[in-house]
Amino acid sequence: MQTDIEKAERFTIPIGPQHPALKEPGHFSLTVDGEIVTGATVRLGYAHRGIEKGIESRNWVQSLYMLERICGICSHIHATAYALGVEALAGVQAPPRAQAIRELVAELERIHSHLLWIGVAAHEAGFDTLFMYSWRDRETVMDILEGLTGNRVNYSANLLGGVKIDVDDAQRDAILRGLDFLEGRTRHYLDVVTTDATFLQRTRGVGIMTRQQAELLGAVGPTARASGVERDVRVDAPYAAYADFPVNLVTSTAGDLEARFVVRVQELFECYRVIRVILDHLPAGELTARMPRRIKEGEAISRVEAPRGELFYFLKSNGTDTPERIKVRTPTICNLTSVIKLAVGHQLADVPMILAGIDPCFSCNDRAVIVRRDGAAQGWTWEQLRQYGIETYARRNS
Amino acid sequence: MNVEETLMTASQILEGWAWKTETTRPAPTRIDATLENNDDLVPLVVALRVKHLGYLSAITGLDHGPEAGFMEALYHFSSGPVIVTLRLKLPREGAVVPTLSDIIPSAEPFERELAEMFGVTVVGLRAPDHLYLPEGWPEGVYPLRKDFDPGVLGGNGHHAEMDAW
Amino acid sequence: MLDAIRSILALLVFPGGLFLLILGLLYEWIDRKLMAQYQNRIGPRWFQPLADAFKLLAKEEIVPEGMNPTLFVGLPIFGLAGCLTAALYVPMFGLPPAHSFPGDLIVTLYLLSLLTMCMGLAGANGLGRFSLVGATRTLTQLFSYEAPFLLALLGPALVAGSWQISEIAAYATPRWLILTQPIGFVVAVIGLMGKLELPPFDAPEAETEIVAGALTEYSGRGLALFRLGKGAEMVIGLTLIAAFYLGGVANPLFFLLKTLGLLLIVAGLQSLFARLRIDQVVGLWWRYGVLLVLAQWLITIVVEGVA
Amino acid sequence: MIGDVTTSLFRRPATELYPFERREAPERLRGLLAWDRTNCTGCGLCAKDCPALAIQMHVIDKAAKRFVMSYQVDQCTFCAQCVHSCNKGCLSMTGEYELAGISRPAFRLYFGDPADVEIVRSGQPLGEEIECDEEGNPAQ
Repeated sequence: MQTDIEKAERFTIPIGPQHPALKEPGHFSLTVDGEIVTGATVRLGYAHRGIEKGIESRNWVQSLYMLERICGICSHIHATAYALGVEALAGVQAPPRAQAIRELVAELERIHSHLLWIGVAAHEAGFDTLFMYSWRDRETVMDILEGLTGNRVNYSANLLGGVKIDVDDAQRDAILRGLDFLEGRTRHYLDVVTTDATFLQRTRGVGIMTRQQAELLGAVGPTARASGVERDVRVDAPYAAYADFPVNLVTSTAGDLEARFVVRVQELFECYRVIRVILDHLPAGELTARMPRRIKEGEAISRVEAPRGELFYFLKSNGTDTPERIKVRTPTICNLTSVIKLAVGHQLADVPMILAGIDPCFSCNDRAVIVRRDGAAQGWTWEQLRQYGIETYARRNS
Repeated sequence: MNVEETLMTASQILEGWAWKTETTRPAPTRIDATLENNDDLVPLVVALRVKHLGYLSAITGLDHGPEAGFMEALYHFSSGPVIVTLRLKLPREGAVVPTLSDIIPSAEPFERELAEMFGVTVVGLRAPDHLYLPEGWPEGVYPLRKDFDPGVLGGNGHHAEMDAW
Repeated sequence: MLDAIRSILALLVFPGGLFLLILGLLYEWIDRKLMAQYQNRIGPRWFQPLADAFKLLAKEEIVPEGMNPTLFVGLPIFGLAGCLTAALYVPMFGLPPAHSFPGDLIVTLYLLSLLTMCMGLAGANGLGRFSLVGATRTLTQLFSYEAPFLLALLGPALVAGSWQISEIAAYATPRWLILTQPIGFVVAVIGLMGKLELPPFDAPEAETEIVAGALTEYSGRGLALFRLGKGAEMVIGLTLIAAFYLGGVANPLFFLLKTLGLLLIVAGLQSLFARLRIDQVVGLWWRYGVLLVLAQWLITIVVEGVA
Repeated sequence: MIGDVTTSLFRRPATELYPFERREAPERLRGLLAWDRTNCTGCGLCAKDCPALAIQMHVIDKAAKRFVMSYQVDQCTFCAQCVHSCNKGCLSMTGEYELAGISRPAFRLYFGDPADVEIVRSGQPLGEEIECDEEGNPAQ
């Protein structure tokens, strides 16, 4: 029960939907007492694009590209999850070389994602130099991906039943060269995030999530692994070529922001290792298997490990060339629950860091519904806005 | 627990206990269990938790359309490679499910999504307001149902405008 | 009559006024360019700060609801005026100060703080949450670095035996006090960074938490004036430290060399550290800053006594 | 970090001043679409699979193999699905990537015989669409 005075004294700081700390729109409402956060709520949906609904009017092939565009950073992993699911539905197995290339691109993408995250998190901590350096080095892996797949962001490496691209010797050399450079830089970043005094002040002991909390709150991916939860789909339920080219689990028990940095940076080393193994033992053979245009009736579940954690796809086919229902559960929605709980009791200054610590991806989250911005459902039409502008100025000038 | 043991425990819980379920095995590592009585959901989930059988991966809403006349809510629990799916059959009008968020806090966003996208009332949800849909979204319009008509939103489609340009 | 004209010229053209504003913009550009270079970027072109200032001056100024309009318009002017007045007592561009009287060091430092005070008040003058939090932080930070910074600049005054800037500068000209008072120099440089709210002391305007801090609600002219004031403050601060610790700024060449050298160090420090939280800033200054300066004083006094 | 920062002081910035400095596009870059109509059967699989609906296949005369392909550049997502959907190898992606423009009509490209393109542009009635099997061979 709150008295009126208590209500009046509550000071609410809105973070988002437009806020420099958020590169994507989400709305967090923080109640603060001085600099200490006493409550937090979240509201999503500012980046809804109606993808799940949109799939219902596209064929299986077109859906691949629609789903790939759920997220700009982990585009390949979305396409992989979908392609694996459709292949399971159709009873088609992609050739081993294709599976290995899928894993290769997925790990390159993970490098890209983690380097990007280091930069974003450093920026939230006000450490712009680290931000600039890590994004500069990220260019290397983006160049690799561009050379390999032909595009820098939405790689479109997947086809239903295989992959589009092959790895030849020139590509192999380019990747290995890039990895050598990145490995040296990553060692440097590991050094920075574990020894830089000002940075540690912002990360060590901040936002601690214990193992029990992580399990209870349903955290996934590096966020959970930094709290000692041994959960990684690549290890638990190997998909694509992960059974042939396994990765090692990276965990930490500290559970604070520093641990989340360390886990992600050490995962980078794991990426470099497994990419080198794949390149050395790439299976020979075809790149694609034949895929029917109509997928037989059935349901399939496809789980993969995106850079941010477990990505869950549920697919249902009704025997036509159009999916009946595709459900996408992205890792960020699991981790966001943890942020809300963790923020309470911290300094306001730590909230952007804690938020960044889970590597949130709002466009991943928001995907389910058609909302036209010019519709009556939300916002104004251009004409209304123009009219409003005219009236406002007329009022002011009179 | 290895895969075999997990599957065994799961079938025991689903088939051998007090509730009635209909289980199928759509894939080697998957168990689908359709609950005959939706009130069994909470005790069944508690049983799964007690036996440490996985974590809640997702809740899928599934509308079978006006002809079939029913919807489904699918609760996916993952444990290693094993996925146990609890299926609830729901009517298209007045569907009610109990909340899991008291047992599993992470169920909250999934349940809110289920509620606003399919019009399923989740009893006991602490924050039943919209998570994704905008303020002022029309009452009783559930976008992921098969018979959803985007026209109710009154959008005039900006494509016509763009083509003129 | 002639005297009055000279005074007005001094205030409006040189060393205060126009000259200082342009020099401030120039130094702001150099600082940004150096930061960019340290971060392996290209950085802005030379006229960027000037273009920003012109753009802001030309823009409509929006007075948000709930603000006191007089204060809203008056505070930036007041702050900038403080900065320009402070320039009169400083050996700007290697030339002797336009005005000078015993104890003008204290007056100059307080005139400089006026800008920060005005920014804090400007943030507190309104309902914007980000500005309020920013204002609290600005003023908190002011009270934490002010004492050590002042004490660090009084170190040279102590050995010079005067609190008059021109006399201290004259005393320090052949002597590089950085050699005898290294701790004081370090505290003064870092104190200046705190005063200018440069990283890692930019918690009051931490964009990832509170958008632009106290100045969030400002647009147009007010923002331009505050930014010009910041630039002027930077030039004056650098001049003071160069004059006191780096062997004086007896001619324009030395002035440029020494202040730019200092700026190189300041930019380097900016790019080296992550932002400190406001509680960490306060802790840093009161726990270490003040103690270090006092230790420096003790050493100076003892050495002076022995000599 | 100190080492990094000081060496950066003497290094060339990593940023490139496009368009003054142009990087060479990688060999596999997926740029503007190109159509080679010698083998085209007009099956329209490319149009069917295009996720962005950027391709339309206009059949003018089935027997004489007179086809026009229209391609909306600003809708294309450069995913290269059409290249892989085409069983006859008619489509390829070029390295042309500087595609910005200021008017929408300029983004509509027609591939085909100039006389046929004129027919499509003028909006004259066209021949019927071709029914084909999954291989892209016209059904008999």
